[in-house]
Amino acid sequence: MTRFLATRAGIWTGFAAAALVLFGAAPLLLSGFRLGLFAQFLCYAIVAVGIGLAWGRGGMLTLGQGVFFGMGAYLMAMHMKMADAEFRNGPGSVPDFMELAGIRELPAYWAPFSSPAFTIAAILIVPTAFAVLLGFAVFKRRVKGAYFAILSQALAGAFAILLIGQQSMGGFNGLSRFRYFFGYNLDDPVNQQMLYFIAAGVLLVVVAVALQLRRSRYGELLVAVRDAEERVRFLGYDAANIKVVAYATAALFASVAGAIFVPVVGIISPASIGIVPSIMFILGVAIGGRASLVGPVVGALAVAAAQTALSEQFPSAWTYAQGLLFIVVIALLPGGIASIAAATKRFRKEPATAEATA
Amino acid sequence: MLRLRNLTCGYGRTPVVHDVSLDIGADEVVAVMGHNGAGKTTLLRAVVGLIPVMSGTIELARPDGTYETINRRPANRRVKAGMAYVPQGQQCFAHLTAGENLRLVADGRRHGKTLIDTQLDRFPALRGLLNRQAGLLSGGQRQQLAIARALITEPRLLILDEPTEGIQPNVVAEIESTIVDLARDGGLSVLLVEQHLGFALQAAARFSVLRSGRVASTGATGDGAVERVREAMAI
Amino acid sequence: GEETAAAESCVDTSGDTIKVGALNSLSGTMAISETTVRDAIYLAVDEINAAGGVLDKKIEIVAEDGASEPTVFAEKAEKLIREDCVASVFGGWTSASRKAMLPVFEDNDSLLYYPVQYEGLEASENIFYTGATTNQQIIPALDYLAETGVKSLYLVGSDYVFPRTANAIINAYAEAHGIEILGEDYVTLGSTEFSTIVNQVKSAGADAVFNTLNGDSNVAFFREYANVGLTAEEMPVMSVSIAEEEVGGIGVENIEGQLAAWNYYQTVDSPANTTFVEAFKAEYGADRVTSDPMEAAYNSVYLWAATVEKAGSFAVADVQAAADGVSFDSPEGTVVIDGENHHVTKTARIGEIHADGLLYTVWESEGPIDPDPFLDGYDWAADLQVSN
Amino acid sequence: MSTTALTCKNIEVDFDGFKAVNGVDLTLDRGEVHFLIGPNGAGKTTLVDAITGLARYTGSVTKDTAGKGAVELRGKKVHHIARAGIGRTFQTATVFENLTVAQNLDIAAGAGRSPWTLLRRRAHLPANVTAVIEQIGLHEHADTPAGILAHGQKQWLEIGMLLVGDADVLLLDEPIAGMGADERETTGRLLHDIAATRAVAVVEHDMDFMRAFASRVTVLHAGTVLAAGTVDDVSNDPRVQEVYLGTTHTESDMEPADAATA
Amino acid sequence: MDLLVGQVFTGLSTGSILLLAALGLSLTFGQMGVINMAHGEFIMAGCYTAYVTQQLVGDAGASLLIALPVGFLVGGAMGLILEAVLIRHLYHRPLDTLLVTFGVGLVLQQVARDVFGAPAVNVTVPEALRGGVDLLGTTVPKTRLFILALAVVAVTAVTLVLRFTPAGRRIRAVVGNRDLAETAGISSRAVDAGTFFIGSGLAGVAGVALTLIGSTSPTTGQSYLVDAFLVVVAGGMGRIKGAVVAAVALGTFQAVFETYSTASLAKVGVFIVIVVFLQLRPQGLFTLRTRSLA
Ligand SMILES: Nc1ncnc2c1ncn2[C@@H]1O[C@H](COP(=O)(O)OP(=O)(O)OP(=O)(O)O)[C@@H](O)[C@H]1O
Ligand SMILES: Nc1ncnc2c1ncn2[C@@H]1O[C@H](COP(=O)(O)OP(=O)(O)OP(=O)(O)O)[C@@H](O)[C@H]1O
Ligand SMILES: NC(N)=O
Ligand SMILES: [Mg+2]
Ligand SMILES: [Mg+2]
Repeated sequence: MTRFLATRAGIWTGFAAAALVLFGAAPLLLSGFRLGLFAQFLCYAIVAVGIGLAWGRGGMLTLGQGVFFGMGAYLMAMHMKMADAEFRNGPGSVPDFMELAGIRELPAYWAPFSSPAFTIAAILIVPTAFAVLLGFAVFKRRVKGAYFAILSQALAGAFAILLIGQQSMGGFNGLSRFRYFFGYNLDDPVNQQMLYFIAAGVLLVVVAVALQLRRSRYGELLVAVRDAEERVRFLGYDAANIKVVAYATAALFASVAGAIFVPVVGIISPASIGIVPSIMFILGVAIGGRASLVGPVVGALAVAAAQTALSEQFPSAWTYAQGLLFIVVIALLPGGIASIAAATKRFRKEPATAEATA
Repeated sequence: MLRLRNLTCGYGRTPVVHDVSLDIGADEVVAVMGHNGAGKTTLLRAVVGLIPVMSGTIELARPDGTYETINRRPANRRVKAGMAYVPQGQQCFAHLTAGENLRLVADGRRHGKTLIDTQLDRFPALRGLLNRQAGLLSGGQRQQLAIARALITEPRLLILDEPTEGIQPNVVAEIESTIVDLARDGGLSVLLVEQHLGFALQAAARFSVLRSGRVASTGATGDGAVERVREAMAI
Repeated sequence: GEETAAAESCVDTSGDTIKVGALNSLSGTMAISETTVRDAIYLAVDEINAAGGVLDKKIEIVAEDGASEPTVFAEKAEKLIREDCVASVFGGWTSASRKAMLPVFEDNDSLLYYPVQYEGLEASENIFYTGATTNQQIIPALDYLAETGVKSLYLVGSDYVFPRTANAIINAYAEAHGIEILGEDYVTLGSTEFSTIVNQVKSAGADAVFNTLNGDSNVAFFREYANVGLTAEEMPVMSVSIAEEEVGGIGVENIEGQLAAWNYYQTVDSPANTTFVEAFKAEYGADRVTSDPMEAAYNSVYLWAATVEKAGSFAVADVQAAADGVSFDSPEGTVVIDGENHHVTKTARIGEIHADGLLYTVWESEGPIDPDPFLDGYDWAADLQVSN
Repeated sequence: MSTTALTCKNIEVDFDGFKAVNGVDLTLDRGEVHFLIGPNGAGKTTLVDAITGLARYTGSVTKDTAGKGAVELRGKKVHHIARAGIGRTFQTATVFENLTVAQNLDIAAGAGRSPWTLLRRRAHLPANVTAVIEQIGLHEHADTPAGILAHGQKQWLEIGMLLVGDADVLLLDEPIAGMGADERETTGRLLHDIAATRAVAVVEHDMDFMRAFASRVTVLHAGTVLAAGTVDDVSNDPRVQEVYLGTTHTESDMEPADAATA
Repeated sequence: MDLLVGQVFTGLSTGSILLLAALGLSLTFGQMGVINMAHGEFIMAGCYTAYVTQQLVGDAGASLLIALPVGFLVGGAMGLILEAVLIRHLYHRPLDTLLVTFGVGLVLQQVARDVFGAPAVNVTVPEALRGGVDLLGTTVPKTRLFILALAVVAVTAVTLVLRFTPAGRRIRAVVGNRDLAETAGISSRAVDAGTFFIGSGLAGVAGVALTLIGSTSPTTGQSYLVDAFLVVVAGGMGRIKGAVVAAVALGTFQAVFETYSTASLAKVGVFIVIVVFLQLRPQGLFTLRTRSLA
């Protein structure tokens, strides 16, 4: 089975099956509300694919993906707020939340976001560039392991606090109340379904990119850096560059996910991008299996779904269940859900070999 | 001093060493030889308690000469029973100073200071390095430190895994004579794993050759031993 | 949004029960406050059910956890409306959670009853605001301070929307009334490091401090305040987010004599309040206290029930149409819904914290104040006013 | 073709006042297997660390490349020095355990690859990789994960990784540590093959191995060069015997060992 | 001038609070490499220990003195259980401990919520520690002086133990090389458990002390965690000396920055300073280098 999935035909079959589920079954089976929720989960899954690359393959525990997720989300939200303001009060007018905060003049850095093209470019470039800069600063100096983890966690905390202090970015409340997504009315169930399809499509693309990166020479190099960074240096590579690529790719994925998240969910606020949400991103990946390709996707979806189901079922005691879930899965299943298949295979094989040697 | 009976051990569920039996008498030096990957280190790790025994027994002599099975005894308590181990690869406590590396094992022993001094006389190069962090020592310095550390515990059974690796020739000679002297003067048995046939056969009274985790040959050192060992090792 | 195809309401009115949602943070940082609101909602529902229900139907609560996260509030609100088909939802605390839920209620054309004092400047068709808006809490507090001769103020607040808006109003008020603002400091929500700020407050030497800190920060602030030797006599602190619940955690010895501005205290002397406090203690234990947001939440359930009875229907449009003038004889006094802006009339009260941990009214407005969320009635606030 | 590949002049390495290497001059020529010996702590590893950019030093290290002239290496980053053609191994073999032998070599061969090549899959192994797999005797293990290779095989793989990376100065720190007699023999011959076109420096304490394979020997002691020359030159130098070889051992004492390795 | 003296003291005081919160971490994280996200909840447990003790004892002064050792035992016991049940199995997966202990932290918070209620509870400050002392023209709260003193005592004790006692040597040895320590006759099980006990116990002590200045609620503790980790990272893993300098430096920086800017920006400033600082000293202020490649 796993062998088959590694072949070219297997890969195509895998993608086809995933596409069938995402584009065929899900919209048929799920109510509008659940489909929207599923779209939100898909956004988490997109982040997870990036983390799987940076952490699972590259060994960088990126505890601060909320930062990049937040960048993409805020950049998209800025555009949508601008579009709303222009729709209501004409070009150059101030978004509603700024009026409430007593800001009467549109801040200069907001103005370009009335352009959809500029916004999309910013979503793709800003977080990636930031990740490259930060990555160079950290990896060149060989900050790694727990150091890197703690540092990126602090980054998420600092970023959330910074945003809370910016009234022109919505402060603690964040940005919400969007009406249009590139001209499409968000009230319309058809457009909501379109958003879901966008999320699903992007997820497939992102998985394909990750797959290519893993199978390429770069993918081998990344594993080499993870396992013996110093050795790679002595072969003439700049290990920092190799790590930066994975880190920036993960940042890009997170940013795109954030950008889709905003129209799907209808709000972005510092509460969705700080330390705790960042850990949640990681948990999904750990639970799914960091080193495998689809593990992070499955894990992210499973964690989000479990969270929703548990909190609906036991609104006042579900944190226990949630906490225990993390403890049990991570302590008992180091390879995540993805390792169950391997484990059962081993289990089924074992008796036979035991008999043979007995 | 030590009796291994049909010992099988390895990593995870995979056995690496199969069905090995071996005896080391009181005050005897026994050399275990074999190719890279034959399972020598694995065997020693089981004897000192770092990996579990899959089947068979490890029996250690009590001071009164009777044997007890120590299969399940934790590694640190085997040390109290008189075992000392010098692992392969010049291992030391890198974050402690060289002096602390020695004091660590002397702690709680009577005459701890004298024990340390005795070893420093044996390895004079270490004297000037006592305040240097052990992780910064050269490979050979670390290996000398490792042997000194083992000897401080006044073992009845010394287990050495390629002890001369990385050590300069004249100190190798010193170690060789130490082993021989200690065993001859009584009170020390030695289980020695060594790639250098010259060194091993000179220090040891008997040898065993491991091949793919099994005993391929045993015998006394002396005339013709070199040929027998080389023959047993040949694949 | 009336102009688009909102989802059809799925509220089921055929049985002998009617579902409503209770959406409060039961986990996360806001659980501290919001669990008390939930208790009050349950109390009101139980009482109403015991009295026969609404339109002869028993109210059934569907509870959800907002988890102190705006996105979760939005998600759960949508779930309550679309999956559970509740007739209305009670809950929310932070403005962030309200702002997150607002589009959900508007898009699905459903109703939220929001029970906490807030920064105003909002009036949605789909929300009923049963806590105070700024002219029912902050402005009376300023009036009181001005009356007692305060000429200078130092502003301390948590870094989020309510304190910032409140302070904008205070600044405008101060300018119009000749009060000097000597400093304005914000700390991160949950911060417990107040040395610097208290040192600055002390050296500034204002007549009073206006405190819009939220939650745990108050504990650290008041301890530090007392420890550098500042007292209520010397430099009183007027707080707008400290109610009976919080006094216990801060330690009454650190805060005795300080002031607060609310619409309700447990000590309010009215028959309705006596009933409310007794019922609450009977239900949840004699050591529990009642507070303003709890009372507003309790009121909100009664106001909804009364509006439904008046409309003779659970339909959102009918409830909206019937809302104007609906009143409830509440623990704080009579409250009346303003059909225009969906807020309610409220009596402003300045309270002083006493050694028993309760707040006692030292001043109250002459009767209920009409809600003015956009401060249209205050000339000095012209700069703050926004179009809705 | 005995051209100079690497020239070290007056190297000094200072660790907080302690001079681990104290004014060493050394040249490595192509075509020779140059042994670096000396007592424990003499500064051999530190000298290698300095050349490869791991330890700060004063003095100068220049790399000579035919046709390109001399390049100063001091102050360059580790990976730049590696790309200049200086390869080293460590005492404990560090190969990429999760990758196969072929993948290990492919990575080692590709330090200069373009991003575009990197982002694509490897269609087939480069010719120099296949050749080196053959040379280090691992052709049967091309698809074996390096983690399960035997100790000696890992060390050969490590040398192979330097070869495919086009290193023409190889600095090997105790490359036969832990190897059995046959493997030492094989390694020695491998080193001679390699040295035909490259400069190879070997740090070793195994005197039999040195006698069998050294073209030239430099003896370090306390951070300085104590003696240099042929095997016989240094073996007969009384100072070397005193600090290193030991006076208690005569040649005949070593006889059994000789027999074992020869 | 007053303000300046005040700020210098504030820096020291903030630093001492950070240090107290971080000291336990410098053992469990710095020495053992365990990223214990439940450390904040151990601090919280210390806070509630102070609260419960006060309920039982009544007198605030006596209860504080009792609560300090009891808090150590409570925190330590929780650490011991966590180590024995979970962490012990994860030493070879240090980054996973982060996730598992995060789950533990969630559960502990919820337990506190169910046992003590969601609202904060009050721990009364003893009469003797109320008010302030005048120092160079500014008023310094006695509670902060107490915490400063406690931090000094705790740091000194931990340093002396690690440096000069056999137990300290054993801790450092096991941390460095588990197998080697075992074969040198040291029970790494006992040492791990002991180290975790002390580290978690220090969190408990920090919790007791922090009730003097902050609130006691289920989420107390969480707020100290990230800063405490940063102190350990900036100071250099496992270096108590580094943690002291880093804590005081960060505290002072934050206090001074806050005077001229806002508290929120100060947090961001601290992060930037640390990233810049790591450019100069990637392994933290004081590091133990080794020659290994790892
Ligand atoms: N930690 C481990 N996990 C799994 N397998 C291992 C482990 N360590 C060693 N092995 C395998 O066990 C076998 C025996 O290894 P061992 O180290 O005992 O050999 P050795 O005889 O000591 O060799 P050398 O002379 O190289 O030291 C080898 O095939 C090796 O790959
Ligand atoms: N970073 C350092 N700080 C302080 N001293 C060091 C450092 N690195 C090495 N030394 C010391 O420098 C000296 C030279 O060490 P080096 O490792 O170069 O010796 P070597 O010749 O390779 O010895 P061996 O044959 O034992 O491997 C030793 O005394 C060692 O303890
Ligand atoms: N509405 C408030 N207090 O946030
Ligand atoms: Mg071995
Ligand atoms: Mg060396």
